[in-house]
Amino acid sequence: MNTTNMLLAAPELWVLTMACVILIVDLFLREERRGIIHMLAMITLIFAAIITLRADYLSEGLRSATAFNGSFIRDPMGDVLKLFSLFVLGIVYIYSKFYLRQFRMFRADFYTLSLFALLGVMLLISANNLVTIYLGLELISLSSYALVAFDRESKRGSEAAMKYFVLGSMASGMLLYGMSMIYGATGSMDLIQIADAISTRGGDDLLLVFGMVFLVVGLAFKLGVVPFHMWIPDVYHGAPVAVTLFISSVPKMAAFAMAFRLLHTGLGELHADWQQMLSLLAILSIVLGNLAAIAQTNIKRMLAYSTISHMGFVLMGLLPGTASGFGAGMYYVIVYSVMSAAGFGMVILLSARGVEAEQLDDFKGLNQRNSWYAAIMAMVMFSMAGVPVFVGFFAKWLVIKAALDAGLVWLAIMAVIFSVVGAFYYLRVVKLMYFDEPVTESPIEAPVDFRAAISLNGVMILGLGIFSSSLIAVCMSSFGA
Amino acid sequence: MPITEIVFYMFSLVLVAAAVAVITVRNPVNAALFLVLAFFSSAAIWMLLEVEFLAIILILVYVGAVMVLFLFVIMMLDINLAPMQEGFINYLPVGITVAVVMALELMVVVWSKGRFDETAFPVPPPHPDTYSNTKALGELLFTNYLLAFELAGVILLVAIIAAIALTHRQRTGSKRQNPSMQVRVQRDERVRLVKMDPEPRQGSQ
Amino acid sequence: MLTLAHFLSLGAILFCLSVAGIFLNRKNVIIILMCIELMLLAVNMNFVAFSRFLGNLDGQVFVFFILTVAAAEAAIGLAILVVVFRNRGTINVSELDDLKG
Amino acid sequence: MASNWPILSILIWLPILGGITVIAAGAQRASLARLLALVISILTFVFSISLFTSFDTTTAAMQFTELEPWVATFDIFYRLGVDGFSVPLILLTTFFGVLVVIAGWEVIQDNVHQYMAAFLIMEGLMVGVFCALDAMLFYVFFEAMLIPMFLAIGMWGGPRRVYATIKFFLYTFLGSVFMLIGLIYLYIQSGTWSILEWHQFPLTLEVQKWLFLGFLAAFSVKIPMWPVHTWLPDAHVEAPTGGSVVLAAIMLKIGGYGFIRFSLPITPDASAALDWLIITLSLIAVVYIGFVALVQKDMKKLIAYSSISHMGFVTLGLFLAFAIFQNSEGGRGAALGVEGAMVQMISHGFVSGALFLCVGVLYDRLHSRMIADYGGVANTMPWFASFAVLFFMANSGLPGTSGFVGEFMVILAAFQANFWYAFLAALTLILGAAYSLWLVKRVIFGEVTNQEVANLKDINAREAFVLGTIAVAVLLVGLWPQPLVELMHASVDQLLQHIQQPKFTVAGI
Amino acid sequence: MSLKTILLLIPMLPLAAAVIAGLLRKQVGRAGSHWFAILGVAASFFLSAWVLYQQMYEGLGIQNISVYTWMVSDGIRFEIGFLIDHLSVLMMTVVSFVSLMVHIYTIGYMAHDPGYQRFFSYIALFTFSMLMLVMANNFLQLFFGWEAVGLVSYLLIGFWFKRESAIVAGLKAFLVNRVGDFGFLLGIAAVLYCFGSLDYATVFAQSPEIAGKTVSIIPGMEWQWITVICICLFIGAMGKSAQAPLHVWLPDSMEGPTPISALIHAATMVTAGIFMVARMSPLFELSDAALSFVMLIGLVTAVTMGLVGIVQNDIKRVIAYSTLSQLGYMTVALGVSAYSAAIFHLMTHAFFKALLFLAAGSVIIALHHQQDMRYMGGLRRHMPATWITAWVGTLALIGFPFMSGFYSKDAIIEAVAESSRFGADIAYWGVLLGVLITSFYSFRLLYLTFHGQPRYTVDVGAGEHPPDGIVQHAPHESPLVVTVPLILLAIPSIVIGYFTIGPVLFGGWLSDSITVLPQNDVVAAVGHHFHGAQAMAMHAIQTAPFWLMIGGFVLATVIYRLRPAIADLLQQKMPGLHRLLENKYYIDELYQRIFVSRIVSMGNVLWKKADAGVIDGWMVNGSARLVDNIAQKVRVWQSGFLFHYAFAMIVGLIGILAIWVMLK
Repeated sequence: MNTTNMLLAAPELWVLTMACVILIVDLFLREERRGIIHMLAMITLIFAAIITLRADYLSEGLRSATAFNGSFIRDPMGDVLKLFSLFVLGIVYIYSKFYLRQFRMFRADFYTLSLFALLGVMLLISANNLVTIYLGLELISLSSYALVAFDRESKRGSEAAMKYFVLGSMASGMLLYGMSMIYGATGSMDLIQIADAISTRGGDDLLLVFGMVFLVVGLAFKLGVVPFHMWIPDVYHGAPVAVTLFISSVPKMAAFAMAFRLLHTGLGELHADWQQMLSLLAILSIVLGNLAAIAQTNIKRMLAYSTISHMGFVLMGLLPGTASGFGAGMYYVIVYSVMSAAGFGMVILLSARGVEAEQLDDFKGLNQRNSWYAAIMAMVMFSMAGVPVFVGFFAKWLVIKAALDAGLVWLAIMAVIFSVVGAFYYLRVVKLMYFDEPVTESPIEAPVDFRAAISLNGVMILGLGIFSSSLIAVCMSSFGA
Repeated sequence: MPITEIVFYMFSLVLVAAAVAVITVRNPVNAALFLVLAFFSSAAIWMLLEVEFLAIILILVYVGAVMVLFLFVIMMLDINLAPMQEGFINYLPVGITVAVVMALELMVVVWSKGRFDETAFPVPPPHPDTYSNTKALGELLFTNYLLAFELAGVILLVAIIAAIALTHRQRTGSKRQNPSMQVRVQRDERVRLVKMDPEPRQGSQ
Repeated sequence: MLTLAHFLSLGAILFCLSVAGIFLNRKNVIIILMCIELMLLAVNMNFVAFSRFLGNLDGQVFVFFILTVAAAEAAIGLAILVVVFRNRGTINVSELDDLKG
Repeated sequence: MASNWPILSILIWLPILGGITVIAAGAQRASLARLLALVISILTFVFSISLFTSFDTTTAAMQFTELEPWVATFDIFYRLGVDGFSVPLILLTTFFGVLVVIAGWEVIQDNVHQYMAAFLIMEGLMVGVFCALDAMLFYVFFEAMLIPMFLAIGMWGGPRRVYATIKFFLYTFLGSVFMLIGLIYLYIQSGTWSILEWHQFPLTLEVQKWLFLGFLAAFSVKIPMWPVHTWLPDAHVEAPTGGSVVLAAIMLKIGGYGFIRFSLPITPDASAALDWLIITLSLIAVVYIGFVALVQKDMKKLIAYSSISHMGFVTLGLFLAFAIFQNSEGGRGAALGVEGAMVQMISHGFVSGALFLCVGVLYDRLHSRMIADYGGVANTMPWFASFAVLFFMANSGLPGTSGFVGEFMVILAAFQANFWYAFLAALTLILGAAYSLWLVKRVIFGEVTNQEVANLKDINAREAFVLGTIAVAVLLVGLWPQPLVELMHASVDQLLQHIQQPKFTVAGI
Repeated sequence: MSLKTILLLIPMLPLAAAVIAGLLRKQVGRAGSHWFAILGVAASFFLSAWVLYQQMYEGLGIQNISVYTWMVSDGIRFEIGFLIDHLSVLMMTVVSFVSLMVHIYTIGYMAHDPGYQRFFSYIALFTFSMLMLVMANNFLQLFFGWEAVGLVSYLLIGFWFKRESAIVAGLKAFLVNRVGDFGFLLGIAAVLYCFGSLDYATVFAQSPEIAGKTVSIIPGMEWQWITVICICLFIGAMGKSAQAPLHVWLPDSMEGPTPISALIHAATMVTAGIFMVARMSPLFELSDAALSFVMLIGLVTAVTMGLVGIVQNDIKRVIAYSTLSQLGYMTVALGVSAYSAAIFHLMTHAFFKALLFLAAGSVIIALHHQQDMRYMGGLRRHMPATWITAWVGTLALIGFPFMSGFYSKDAIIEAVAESSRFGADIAYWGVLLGVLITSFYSFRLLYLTFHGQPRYTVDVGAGEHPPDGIVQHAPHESPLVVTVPLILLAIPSIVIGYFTIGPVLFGGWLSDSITVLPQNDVVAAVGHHFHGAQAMAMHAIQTAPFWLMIGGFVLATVIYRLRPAIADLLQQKMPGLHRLLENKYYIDELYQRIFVSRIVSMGNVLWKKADAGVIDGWMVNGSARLVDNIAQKVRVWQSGFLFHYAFAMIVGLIGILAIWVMLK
């Protein structure tokens, strides 16, 4: 290990440092000066992004570089995902500040915990051995459990946290069980050595498949894929919107990276097996997520079920096991994070003092109250439904293409049919906003940074669709496609 | 039967029995104590595997810290025991079935031919006396697993932050003294003059 | 002779018991937390056994981290438990069903 | 006008960007929004005329082509071009673009800016559909179009608008996603999204059949064919007048255009193998829907059903070719069928658009679409009655109006294929007249039935202008279709040449 | 002016007049509209006459002129153009002349109607359409004109659009015509199929080639192409010329104003079918089967419709049934290949039937729109000019020697007698019977209307719309604009036959446009006995038709003039027959039962059951309901209980393990 190696992890180290700094600074701040914490957090993100962008290893002509004895890897995929994590978290902070202030929860804990979660996300994205993966995952999970219960007075928040905690621990137990099997079969924790070991032993080993099943279950839980999805609706619903906003967006990118590392880098030889597994999980998610979402009246729950179906689509991207497939999955997960941030951002926007706008009916007549916000929400909904020109469409077609690349025509067909079913509940939101009369005439107010962020977020959904080329190219080239 | 096997089977039996007890007893305090028993038994089994450091850690960390925390919380929350486990019997068959099915599946893998027997994994020879499990582990920990070690530290930090953030609360009812305020106190803050209408004398009319 | 399979079986049985404990328990969340500890113990058993039989210390290092994390997890889990109890006055699992549908 | 302008891009983006500008005008400045919308739509129309005048009718090659990379990673290009099939439809689109703005001038009072913007954006997207030569670009326009229409129906529609508009959206969406799978499959096979290259791309019959069914799912819903037509009456009934007009006049044509651009040339052998299916469904549409139209009680519904019946002629005309090739030497009549289908599309655009405008005129005054609420309108609205009778006559295929030309051509072509095709198709002569004129009888003629009808005001200058313009177009096409038909000769000939070549033998598969 | 310009002007002038009168109705006013219309039609009449003159005396041969190319598709040129030969020029002249008369007459007849301009616009438009029809040089334009006259007919029948019966009649006329057009269009399509062109010249030139070519439309039955084409085309003619069973619209069309009945539903439009078949003689000649079919249809129409005429009370309806019957005669003539006889009868019929209608109209004006003959009688004293012209028309109609109708009808009867076509012998007896019937109902009409005692009373205070049998003012003779056309039409009704039978019928004048195979040429056979018009009339006294005509006269005189009681007696003696005739053989009711109500109920079934029920109800909304039901069920799985969630995870795990570990 040398300093150059250390520098590869500079963004993570920076975030860790700043998280601690914020922790300490908060001790000396009075209640009304908390804004400084927000500023510090934003600065953290901005500099982390800048540091990430430096990416010296690329200028040295390397496709990737490892540090800490191979337990940490920097590669373009990781960098892109980290950048988007930072970006989305930035948006999340802007939305959250407004929310937390309104609900009198504006405490530094939120920032420290979420920064630690971000650290976990970044490490998980870069994790290259089983131990780092597990620890990164736990860092995210533990921070998230605490964040879900962040509103200490909320009955629902604590219930959600409890469920999340128990199920999450169970899932990590399963993941660990799988890891132990993989370890037993290959004698190594390092993903690359695992891959080597498998290729020498041959990939048809029952033990490997056995271990892999547990790994996939752990992954599936993290992504929120049927039948390991049950935490998602309750947690999304129970947590404060700011937290839902966070856990629905940023950690998904890490989960995707983890899936890629585990399944491709580590278990690439077992592609045929995990392809079948993932296709089953994908279709279950798409079907069940879309169906259950229809019956919802609570927008947070609805978006939760929609997340489940989106994660099914992300899995579709992984199926072919090719560069373009992973690129598609990565694109999908990034796009999903951006859309999800915008969607929950709108929920925050509509929350009047002390009352969360979590019923679908709260969106009634939004167009008459403020047509720009209605337009943003409509774009989010159409994008999630996969209607072209919005970015969600491109994400969908890329993963459908991936499924077809893998020869899974039936899966593609089922997926599109259920995306039409899903379009129904997205349309219902549009219907409420545009076709119904508003229940309240109260104006929608938000600070300027919030307005700017949500506008940017909305415009991105359209802009990334119309000018989809660059992001797609970035995602594809991350995997060398 | 060599002594190691007797030890193994004995502690295994205790371990499994304790585990069964953990999930079946009514009283959480008892459950916690059974869990402690389970940890002790497994520590013993680990010793059998010459994993001394971890065996000790298991006792120290788990029994010494975690289980005490559990007991502390159980006591603190003062949970009533009256209607415990009433649904337990109804769901037992399903639960047992599922658990057995799962165990069977695992066993099939574990006992599948030539998989984990001595041919595939020959019993390793005992370590020489000079071997220090702790030292070997330490070397590994601070070289290869430095990042993980640091991460583990962060995780513990997060646990602290989280625990405080969730449970620490300012007591609104508590009374405190502020000496500087006491010194700077003004007359108006101490004495309040109240103007009142004279009370009409009773029975004057 | 004690083979790896014996230890793995022990791990497997513990694992199954802990899992069964989680969904059989209808009343007390705290038991569930204990089941989780049990589950981690099962996993640790696996790692330790593998580590020993492979002659490879990585597994033991992993166990070390798992123990650390398990401690952190227990802390957070219990903190959440306390919050739940404060808000609802109960930690009865079957009463934790405000969120559903 | 400079010939090197990217005229197709202008036609697409001018209305779309214009629409966004109109939105920017805001809810308060309704008259500004109207004016802006009018100017933009007229400008677009003017540009489209220059497209018409400088179009070279002698070649079947794509003209005014544009090519820019879009998503280079996946070979998606911003690839535009027009041929004899697109130009008439583009003209129709821009023509109605203007009329819809005028028609909504006073009628729409709420959210004027959004209304105008929705229609402008829709116009741009529809032009885009007709120009796109890249399948992904096509699909994007094809789908994106649904959004403004969804909003238009839902926001300014009738009482059951929500049901109607969601039904419309989901129906169409469901159809098109199957096509999407087909398109992606084609891309994976061929490595390009260029529709023209796909035309030449060899495919086995088996694959062609599946692709054909995928295309069919999208286009049959759009056009719509029996039995996937039931969204149309609902959507039409509930849509605001402008929505019905655009839906009937242009959106349905996209289905027909899709058959021409995709199904026939990309999967010619499957088309030949499955032409019986299309022909059967078309004939069912013509006859069955004719009967259904007859008993409608709601004017818009009646016109909607009549649209379905008329669109049956389009699909019939397009898919007759294969039977004709078998039946008559030299394939005489095949071109007649295809051109007839095209003419039918254009004509139906005019006629049904005009009819919906007519119903709109009545609806604006009486707020009812039910036939029973009217009677003797001719007494109080003589000018309106004249227009309405003209358009209904055109709807029933009276020679001299555009409605006749397409039907005539298709029936002639159908006879070349099979006597019974022609026989069933010609039944529309009777059914079309029956439902059109029965409606006229009940609504326009007779004594004034109630006080509300007695108080009706005849059409004003704005309405007269709109209806008059279409009337001129209807008569013009009816009396001299040559300029219209001439546009497409080269393209039709090429298409027919093309679909006679089996694709799978090219590859030796 | 070139010939083409002149020919163009012939239809265009009425069209221009129609447009002016229609669109600028406010600007030109009432007088303006009739002046424009009359001048336009007059000009086209004179131009037609000029062309006729050119053809008769200046040797202007057949002109086949293309005006413009309507469309080129698939290499087939669809042209708009004129074929000017003796047939078309004859039709043009007759049409424009009768139309001119009707225009003038209308000034009087419609004097007080609020839709005055509209009316002129329509009839000018009609003149245009009819001229386009007869001048056509191709099937497309023929169909154009064909439908256009149908349209105007529809508009004019429903001219008084407030009257329910009028608009229903218009609708009925249009739809029944559409049934015919349905066949006609198929015929045209068949022509295109067989000949690859729609030009008369091309088609007729190739027509012999397809003789013998067959088609099997219904599997197992081979039909001659030519027969299929001819029957399809003739179905069109049946609609337009109101041949049984598509005749039902014509009597109802009498709801229109009387000038229309004269012009469209007697003189011109209804004869379009006859004209068309004559025009298509090169095709029809090739198919004996088709011609037999034509003849039988004509025969049935001629006889049965005449019988209905006997019992009608509405004066216009009597004439309408008479028209049907006479059209039947023409059709019979076509059926025996006596095309020129049919055209000849068409021409004479145009004059005298227009005359009769206009006379009836004159009576109707006099009686304030009373059309029921039961409330007429003795009008000859009040309106002598009408009375006399009506007599002229009647005599022409019944075929009294020297009158125009005599020549044409006698020629037809003779031709049928000569024919050896299948069914011609029955036809002969039929047409003879027809003479008796014609004579009977014609005199019945005359007697009931003009003779005997008035059956109405004059009551000055009766008000605007008095009940039947009461009029507000005493009837008086109509103004000059009405009587002058009557007189102008009476003249040709008397003389035209006498002067033209020689050249038109036997002089081969129409041979440039009509093709008759030598073995079918019955007219030529009749011509062998023809020794001049006078001789023919003289000879008539020795023939059966004359005596049958006299018989009809006598019967009518006895029953309606001398012994009115007999009529009632007959009615009581034969109630069944009377009811049958009075209800027009119940054909309307039959159609109502079979088609109209069936179609409506079928529409309802398809709509409510199939469309709304199966497709929408089950498939569309059904799948939506299904999805919703499943969604509600799926939602329940999310029970909120932690142990369920955990259980689901375990089951998932076990499931995946089972699939991938156990099954491998």
